[in-house]
Amino acid sequence: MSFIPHTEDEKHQMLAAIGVKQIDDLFDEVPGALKDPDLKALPESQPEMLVHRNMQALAAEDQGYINFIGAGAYEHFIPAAVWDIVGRGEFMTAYTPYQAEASQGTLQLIYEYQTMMAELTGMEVSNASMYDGGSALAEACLMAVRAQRKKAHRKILMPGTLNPSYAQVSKNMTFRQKIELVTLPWSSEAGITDRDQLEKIEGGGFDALVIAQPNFFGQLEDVNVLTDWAHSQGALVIAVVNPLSLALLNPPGSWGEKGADIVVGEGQPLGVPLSGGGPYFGFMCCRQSIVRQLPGRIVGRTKDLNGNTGYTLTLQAREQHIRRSKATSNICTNQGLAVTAATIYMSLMGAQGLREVAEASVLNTQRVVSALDSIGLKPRFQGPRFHEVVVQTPREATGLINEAAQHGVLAGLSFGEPFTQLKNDLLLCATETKTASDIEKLVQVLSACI
Amino acid sequence: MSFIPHTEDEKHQMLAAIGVKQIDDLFDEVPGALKDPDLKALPESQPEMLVHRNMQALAAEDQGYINFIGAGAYEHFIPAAVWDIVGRGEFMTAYTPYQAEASQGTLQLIYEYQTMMAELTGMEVSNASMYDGGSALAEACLMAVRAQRKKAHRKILMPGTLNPSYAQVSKNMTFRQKIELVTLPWSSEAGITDRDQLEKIEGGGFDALVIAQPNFFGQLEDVNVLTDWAHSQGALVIAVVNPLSLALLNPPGSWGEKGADIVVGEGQPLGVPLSGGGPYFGFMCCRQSIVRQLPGRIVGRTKDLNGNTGYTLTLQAREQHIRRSKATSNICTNQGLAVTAATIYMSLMGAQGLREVAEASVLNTQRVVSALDSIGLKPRFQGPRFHEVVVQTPREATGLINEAAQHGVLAGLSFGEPFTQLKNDLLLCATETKTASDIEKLVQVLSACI
Amino acid sequence: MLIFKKSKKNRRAKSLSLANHEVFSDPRSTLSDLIPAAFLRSDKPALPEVSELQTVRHYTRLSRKNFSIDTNFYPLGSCTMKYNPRGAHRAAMLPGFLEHHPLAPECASQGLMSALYQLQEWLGVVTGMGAVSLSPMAGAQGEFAGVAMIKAYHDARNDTQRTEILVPTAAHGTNPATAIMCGYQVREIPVLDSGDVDLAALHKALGPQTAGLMLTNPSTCGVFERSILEISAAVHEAGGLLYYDGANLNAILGQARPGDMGFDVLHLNLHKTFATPHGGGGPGAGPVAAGERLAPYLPTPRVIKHDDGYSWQMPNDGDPSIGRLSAFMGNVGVLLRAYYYANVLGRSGMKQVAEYATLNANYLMKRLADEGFALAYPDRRATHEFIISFQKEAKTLGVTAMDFAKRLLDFGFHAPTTYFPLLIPECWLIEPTETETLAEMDRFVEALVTIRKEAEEDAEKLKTAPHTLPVRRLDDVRAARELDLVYKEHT
Amino acid sequence: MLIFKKSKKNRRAKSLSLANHEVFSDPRSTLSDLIPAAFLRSDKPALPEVSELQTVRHYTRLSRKNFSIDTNFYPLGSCTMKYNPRGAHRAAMLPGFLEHHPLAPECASQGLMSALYQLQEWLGVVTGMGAVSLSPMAGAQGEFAGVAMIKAYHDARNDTQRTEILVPTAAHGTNPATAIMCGYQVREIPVLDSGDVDLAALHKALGPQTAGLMLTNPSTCGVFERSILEISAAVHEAGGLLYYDGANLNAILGQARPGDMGFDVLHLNLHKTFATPHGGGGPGAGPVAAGERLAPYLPTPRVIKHDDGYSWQMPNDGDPSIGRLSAFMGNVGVLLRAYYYANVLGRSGMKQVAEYATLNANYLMKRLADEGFALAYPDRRATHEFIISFQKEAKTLGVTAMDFAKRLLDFGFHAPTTYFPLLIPECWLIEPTETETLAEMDRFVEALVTIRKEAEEDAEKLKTAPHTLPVRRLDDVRAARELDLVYKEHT
Ligand SMILES: Cc1ncc(COP(=O)(O)O)c(C=O)c1O
Ligand SMILES: Cc1ncc(COP(=O)(O)O)c(C=O)c1O
Repeated sequence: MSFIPHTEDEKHQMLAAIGVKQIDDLFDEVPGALKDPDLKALPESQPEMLVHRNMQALAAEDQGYINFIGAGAYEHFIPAAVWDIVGRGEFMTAYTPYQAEASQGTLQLIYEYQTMMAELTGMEVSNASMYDGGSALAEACLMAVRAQRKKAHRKILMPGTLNPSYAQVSKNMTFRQKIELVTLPWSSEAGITDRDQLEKIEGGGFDALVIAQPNFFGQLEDVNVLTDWAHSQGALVIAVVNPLSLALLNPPGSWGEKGADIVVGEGQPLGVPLSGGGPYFGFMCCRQSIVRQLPGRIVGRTKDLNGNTGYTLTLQAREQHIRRSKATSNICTNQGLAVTAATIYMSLMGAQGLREVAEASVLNTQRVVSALDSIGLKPRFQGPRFHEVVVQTPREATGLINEAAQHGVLAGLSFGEPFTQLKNDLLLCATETKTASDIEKLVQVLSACI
Repeated sequence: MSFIPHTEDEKHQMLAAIGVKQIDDLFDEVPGALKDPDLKALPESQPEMLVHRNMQALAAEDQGYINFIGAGAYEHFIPAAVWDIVGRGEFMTAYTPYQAEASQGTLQLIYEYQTMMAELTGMEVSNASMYDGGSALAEACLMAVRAQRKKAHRKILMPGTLNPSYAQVSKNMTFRQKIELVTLPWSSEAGITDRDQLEKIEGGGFDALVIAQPNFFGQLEDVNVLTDWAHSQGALVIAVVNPLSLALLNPPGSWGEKGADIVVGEGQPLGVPLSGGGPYFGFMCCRQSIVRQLPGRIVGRTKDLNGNTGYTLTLQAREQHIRRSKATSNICTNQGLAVTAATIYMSLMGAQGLREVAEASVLNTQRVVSALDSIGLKPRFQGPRFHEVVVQTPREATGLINEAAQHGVLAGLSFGEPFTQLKNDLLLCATETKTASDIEKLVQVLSACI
Repeated sequence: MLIFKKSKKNRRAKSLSLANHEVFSDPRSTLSDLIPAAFLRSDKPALPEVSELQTVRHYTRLSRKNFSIDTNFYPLGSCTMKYNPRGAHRAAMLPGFLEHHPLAPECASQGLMSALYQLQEWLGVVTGMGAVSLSPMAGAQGEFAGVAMIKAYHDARNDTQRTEILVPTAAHGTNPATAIMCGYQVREIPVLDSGDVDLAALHKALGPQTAGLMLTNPSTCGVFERSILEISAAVHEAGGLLYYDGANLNAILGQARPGDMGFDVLHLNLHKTFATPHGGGGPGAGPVAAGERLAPYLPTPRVIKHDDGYSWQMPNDGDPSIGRLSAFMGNVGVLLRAYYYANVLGRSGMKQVAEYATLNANYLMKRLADEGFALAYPDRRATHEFIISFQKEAKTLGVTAMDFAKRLLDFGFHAPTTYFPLLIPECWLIEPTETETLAEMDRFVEALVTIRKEAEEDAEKLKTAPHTLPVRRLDDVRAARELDLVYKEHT
Repeated sequence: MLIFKKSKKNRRAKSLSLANHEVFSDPRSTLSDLIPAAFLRSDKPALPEVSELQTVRHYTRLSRKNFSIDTNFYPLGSCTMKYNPRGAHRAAMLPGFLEHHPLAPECASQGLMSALYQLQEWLGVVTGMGAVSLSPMAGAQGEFAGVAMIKAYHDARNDTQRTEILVPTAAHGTNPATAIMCGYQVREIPVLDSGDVDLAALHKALGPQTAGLMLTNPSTCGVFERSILEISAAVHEAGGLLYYDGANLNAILGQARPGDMGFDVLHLNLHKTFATPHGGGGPGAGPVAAGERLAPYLPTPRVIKHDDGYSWQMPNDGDPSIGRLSAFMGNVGVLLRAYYYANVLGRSGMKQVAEYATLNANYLMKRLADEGFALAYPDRRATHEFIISFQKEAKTLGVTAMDFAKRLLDFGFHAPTTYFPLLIPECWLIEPTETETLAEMDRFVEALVTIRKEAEEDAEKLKTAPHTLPVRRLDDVRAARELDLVYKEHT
């Protein structure tokens, strides 16, 4: 009866009104063979006090590390105002805004979010979110093939410098539709896509080129050249970007001559806590000309009966609840509350605030580079980078990381497939949250463990 | 400029509208000698990120102890819903509800609170709160003297078993009005007021008798006898109670033949966190016949222009902003937000929920008694008690407590003035939050330290 | 007013400024040393330039324009808008969870992983399935996982002729859309007037081309699929597999299990059945559970228990798993809320969820029927939800189900799901959930009776509703025709 | 609807039930063994019996009936309704602070005590005072402490003829009420038409019976007391001491210090100047600061710093301290918010508070004057607030300051303080605070202009306002006459 309000009296009153004796009678259409399943392995009911205490203990178990891992999820300071407002019942406990007139709060917020994301990425339109950065990229691949219509080759070029999880998700979500993802070679000196190898694949035959900026190593790709080359091949350009980086870096809408066509990425750096991996949100922006191929919810501004401005879900003919098997995607529930957080975060920070966070992260990561250099650990790649760096160590990285954790430091990520040649390397990230003494601690722990 | 929205442009626009050159010109009525004070010792401005991190460190420094201290402030479990709602901007950032029509949320809540407190205490009316339990008692003494009008003797009997801080506050807040507080003797065997000594003071000559239930030692006083005796002497009865205990114990309104006249106490146990000592709230209830002597805000139900129900501050002619030097008290700002928490807490818990918390606390304290008995530490007083107990130890208690703290246990409170005869004793409390293993830890630490 | 209209050039929340961050005072490196100008952006994105108070006030006020469970009865069919415990929110927002990096080494993740493992186990028990993966982020991604697993199973057996997924006509749109995303064709199976699937049509449709059937039970018609055992036998007979869309699990939680019905794989919508907040659109969590045959194909990552703790099962090239569907570990914060909920409910609480959700729906159905509203399936029990139709009112009074819905908003109730399932004209799908009181439902009935009287006396009042909300009826056609998706006037 | 009307016998939030608490399963002791029946209550108090959702929905909806800083411009004079930083709230609600027992031994309290000590020091600096006690819980308790200290000082010198406290006629009600509570008589000093205290009258009033003077500066008339140095010299000359009511400190924070003006003791309202939330009535915090003469009398507890940490200064019998005024350490949660605020602002931020509060008030005053509203002190600078009077409108149009105030609510603005100070007829005391924007103030002026036009054209509209709030104008007379303070129908 944990959250059930009924008193015994009310129950009887209701059963009488219905005309049955007991609740079980209401299940008389369920075949008897199915009834009374064995649920012994379920737990006993516990009051809030005990459950909270137990979860406190679990949370505490994993707490207290100084974190230098990035790799797609980034520790940033989140002003208190963000989640205080996100946690308001009116935002948190509303459903998807199907009844627009009773959902103007969420709808206007999403319209503002779409505007902010369009601004950040330099694109014309944005949807209301995808599940995460990885699945947004997969959807972008599907979208690019749709956008090429009759001309589609069902082939997409993926950079070898892409986050391998993103590559896996993209493959797992597209191959059944007979779409081929081709991995581009990268320069093992520069840690970026190898421009010289592009010639070999020239002559078209693919629908889109994916460009990750910064790439998985934290290095900056030559996005202008790549964009123009892809467009010259009749392909679309799908940008995968860290939205925070766009406070500093050239936005995809301005890459090369014509800019990227679709932009996706992980929205987590914009005010969403690490939270063990989610809920985050994927963002997805594109040119207006292909907006009808965009998956997910989209909010539009319109007028009400009195001619006043209001907001509503629009272009629903793209979506599964209207178009069913012809929809642009099967997505229904998205990551709305994380978008709420991101919108409030961007409003609080403004362009200048985001820029400072991005810049402090770049500089902090450079401090890590310099500090590790002093104990003989060198970056694997030169060239400009954002706020991550690949550092070479004399030891197999997985073991090193586990040992460092014993000393209270999460010393970055080790590389697995397809980067086995980097098995001694660490992928490190130092955001604006790291102090000089945090970095000192990292150096001290690593120098003890290597 | 931390929270100031002005841009430089706006500042200049405003200065021009006013007709001055610079902000400093607006201070031209301030004598020059006062200007530019030396503020070197103030800190430098810091961003939210750093201040939060520093305060996290301070909070963590004092964290992680298992607490067995009570003595007027009690650790209870507070359901998450309470402070989630209390923290809503509409409750938290409103002022005293002077504009009733724009404050119906706060006003109706206070009316509900007054009703709940009247129910709990068995009294007819309640105010909207005082600062805390101690100052509420002081105000009750002043009120009793006012209520006695011409007959007043300006003398109040205080039990010797009262929380000594309450006794101090009462004295400190009343003696300048020439009110005498007389301390009653208590039985050093029973730890309650010594009924046999009452005869000696018979014959009237005092305005009120204060009765603390449970008393400072956690013991239950013979409230019916005391109440009837006081009334027989023409005195009023001021009850000082733990509101949580009233889910179990006979409410002051039912003490003796006629019940207490004024009831005060510390509201903290009703959903307010320990928070180092505040903000808590004092509650104050009384008979309707003396409501015009009650200090503090009071909310009444009334009608609006359309005949609909609404709520408003009432009987304001008692208050300082109307009556100035003739007011019942100087109190203005009270402890509204803590009252908001208490109201939501009582609504969530209901009488049954409160009863369970109270009962679990009584039983848990008894577990402490039994467990300590097993290592030879005996309670000083027999007789029924609520959720606190005085335990005798072979060692000076202050040192014992400090040593126990080194082992992560806050092993109760030591006694100072006026209870120097109890200097080896501990005042211990185990609320519903304590588990068997917490109590085991207490026993283990104490047995190691004594 | 849009936040952009409150902007002023160079305004900002100064207390968030990092201009004095120690890192900026290190003379050894500046941004321009590290990143050449060619990579940098030349303009400043036109984000809002507002103070902290402006942001707080703007979004606080915006929030007040929403209906929500915390403020309104919200009987949105198929969405299970029950109370979202505040305790779950607090527990999931504990700093130790919030600060947890998803790629932290396992040795620094045992607390979190033990909660997730426990949840996996419990979801397996309550669905009657052997194995669970928590990673899908919502129902639709769970569906994708499940159908992909079915495909992987057939493919592994080289049974490649199976190109068709069957779905009932009443199915939720995500079902056919998912089948297509997995490379299947969709064949629709009609639903009888009784609300049950047309068994004859099903038998006819089944064949060697059948990869599987997707079914919701109770169905989206708000009735229990009585022939479920026959259906599953027939599909299995034909070599197909059965997918259970768990959106309606609230109706049978602890009472009957999809695994026992013969389903091979399913998803749960934890944001429905396990009371995690829907957040104005999301996030959700759509764990998939599978029986023996499909368990090896479950998506990763999953938590595995060893003697000495927990570890992540990660996708490997040789594995039969369909691999990962998102970059990390799923919507962990949502999963933690569900874990909290499962702990508070326990076995007995879960059973009661279905009992009282069903009691409420049947009571409300009876009351509305007594008041003369037309039930779609008058001879059937309601499950946790039921359908009424305004076809009569639409014909005789010219007011549609949508008009009724919009007017209902004026009474402070969120409207039920309208026009779904599509096969019932002018319908409402009504789901009160178990956390609403008798009194609230009685008030709902009263409101509907009042509105119908209004419809009879002054139909315009409904057609132009709502009247008391922040906006009047919105022009959806205009929204789609004169696309305005991004505010531009401020740049 | 009252929460009690939503009650149903035996309903409750079951997830909070402790019925299975381990302690109840211990057969060795039951309640009846421990507490005889005579001590127990026989009835059950009629608290609400509602579900968790009912509580959450009820109070969430109630909250929405309030105006607040987070939702509305709230220019309530003398109350400094500026933005209350959410960061301060989060920091003060850190578990380590919330779980801290006030009587924890000092060795387990050093973190908290270091914050409090720091705050004591900073408040001393910014007020120009030597010593600070944080314990008073609001302004009025600070006043009590201060006047009690004055009394203690005179008493200690056996200067017992001093029986009078002087307060200006414009003073806040707490000033005279406090003096009485401390056993003094009150003598009022008139205020000149210029807004300054009548120096001649003051001189006349001063004498050997003078214990002290209580003064607010800037005064409650919204102007700076220009003769403050003469005043303090005169009072000191007469052997009296000066109390500074810090309610208006926001106007001069970091610009001028009460200590330098000659005040001997003061309180700060941290819930005003230091931006801690006012909570619909409280809590506040009213630290007292004292100069050399009065420092020994400060109330306890205070934090003292030693070489090896912090300790509490507790009241002892022999001490000159006026002792404790509450059972514990003051409103620590409020103090922590103020500590946060002081840290974020720093020296420069504190100075800017006064600068921009003053800029906003003078701008708004100028705009209103230009629009033809009557200023109480047209020849004076506004401080952080200023007064306008509707005397003209009341005479010519029959609409009072209260009517204007109620109508203003319909425009989404909280009304300024009305009818205070009492000596200015039909007045508003307007305090915009430094955290409001130019645009917000311009909208406020626009609204007032519109309302005055309404007053000219249709006075009834004002007299029956508000029109758009949850209730219409409330009957205060009825409230006081037909006292209804407690709901009884439910029992
Ligand atoms: C029957 C049914 N199936 C599937 C879904 C899709 O679930 P989700 O929105 O979590 O992706 C829904 C959601 O409304 C549903 O009602
Ligand atoms: C001038 C003045 N003095 C004193 C006070 C009393 O302060 P508090 O309400 O904090 O007790 C106030 C509060 O409004 C005030 O404005």
